Amino acid sequence: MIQLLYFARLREALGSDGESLDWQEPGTVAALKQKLATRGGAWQEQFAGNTSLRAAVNQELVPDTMLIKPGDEVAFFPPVTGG
Amino acid sequence: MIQLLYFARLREALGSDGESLDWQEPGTVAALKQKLATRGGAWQEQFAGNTSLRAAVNQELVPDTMLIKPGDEVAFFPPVTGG
Amino acid sequence: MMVRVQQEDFDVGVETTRLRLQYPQAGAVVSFTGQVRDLNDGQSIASLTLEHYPGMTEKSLAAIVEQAKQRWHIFDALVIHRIGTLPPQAQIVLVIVVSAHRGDAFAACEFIMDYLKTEAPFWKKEVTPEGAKWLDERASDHAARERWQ
Amino acid sequence: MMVRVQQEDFDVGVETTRLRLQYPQAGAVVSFTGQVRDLNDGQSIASLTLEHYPGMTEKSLAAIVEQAKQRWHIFDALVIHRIGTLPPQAQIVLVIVVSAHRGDAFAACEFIMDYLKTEAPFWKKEVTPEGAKWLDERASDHAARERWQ
Repeated sequence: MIQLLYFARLREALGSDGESLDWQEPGTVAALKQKLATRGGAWQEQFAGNTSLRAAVNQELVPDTMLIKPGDEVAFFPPVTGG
Repeated sequence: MIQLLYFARLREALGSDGESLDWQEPGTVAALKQKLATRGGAWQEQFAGNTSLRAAVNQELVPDTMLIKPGDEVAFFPPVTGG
Repeated sequence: MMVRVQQEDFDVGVETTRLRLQYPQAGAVVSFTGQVRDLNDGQSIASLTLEHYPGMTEKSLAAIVEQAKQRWHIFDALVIHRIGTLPPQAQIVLVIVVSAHRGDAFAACEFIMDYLKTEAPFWKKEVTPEGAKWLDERASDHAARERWQ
Repeated sequence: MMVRVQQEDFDVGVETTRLRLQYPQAGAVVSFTGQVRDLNDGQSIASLTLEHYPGMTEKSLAAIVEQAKQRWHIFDALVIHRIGTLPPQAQIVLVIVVSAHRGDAFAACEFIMDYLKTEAPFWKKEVTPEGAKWLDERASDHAARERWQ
């Protein structure tokens, strides 16, 4: 299993702030995005078409080539706008 | 007449914080320094030998070539060290 | 070093005094305070809501402060960032840096703000007369950050 | 714009709040606070006495702030400089700059401090265990000022 978190504009577009997902083998962030995009609708739109999406694994920003292992916390969010 | 003011290290060296001085005709800051140096002792030391001395005429920093006119306020002081 | 993410307001004077009094050899304290503007891109702002990623926010702010400490001679730094819904002219963020000499404090404080703006996981949503909208990232913030590299 | 030369202490929080609340379109407030260090060039400081040139001080500070306003987009600036005898860790000087965006506020605040250090007629005398001595100007302050030219 992995823990997924969605923030801000993405959270609102998906209507979800996160979920637990079955994840048995290490796989890349890109692979996870593809998997989520197959849900269609907003999921397809956000995870296939949205090039500005950021990913963090275990609370560190990572590129799409990063491997996700079972037990990881994976967050997706738009570019940050704090300060 | 002109009004002379001395500050900080210079004030202590001269033992004076200022004076009124007879000054009938326009003359340069350099000329005034020469005149004060002729008093000898600390005056000679401060106004002839001290190259770091700063001058202000009517509260504006000026070079030694600046003309002083009767009625002016002329201040001499060491480099500033505030802040 | 301290990082706080909180809903409550903060007092710039209290925080500045508390920080500098810990360092008798400090000569310079530089602070940045961010304020909610009443206008943004020409639209009036009724309120601003700040969302964040608990846990990652604190880690990323601590990492930014740590980088600043490695680049400049500073004694300490404090970052406070507010979350939740804030009215115009509310304080949003405070960064304070204490150092022996002012050049280091100015540079480190600006560095921390430039990195915070582009790395710390906060998101702003504005409420305007035309409804609510999430803010987009600003090219100028990325340009500000690039300068340090 | 305001310039104050005074013996009394000041409150960074009160001054920051008062200044920013006058400008609802300001997003950035940068402040510099100077503190009397307990050590200078390796010698412990019992107290620091600040002398100034009344009249010229206020004029030169006002001129420095005016230059900053011409170079950057800032809404306002405040300068408070204390005079008289101050113990270690006392506040000496406060500069606050308010602007729409942070880059202008950081630059203008640092510019004002660099010019204040080299142009405003203040002189510091330190009391140390070996007696009292007037401070010399610092080459680093002149170098800091040269950067802006």
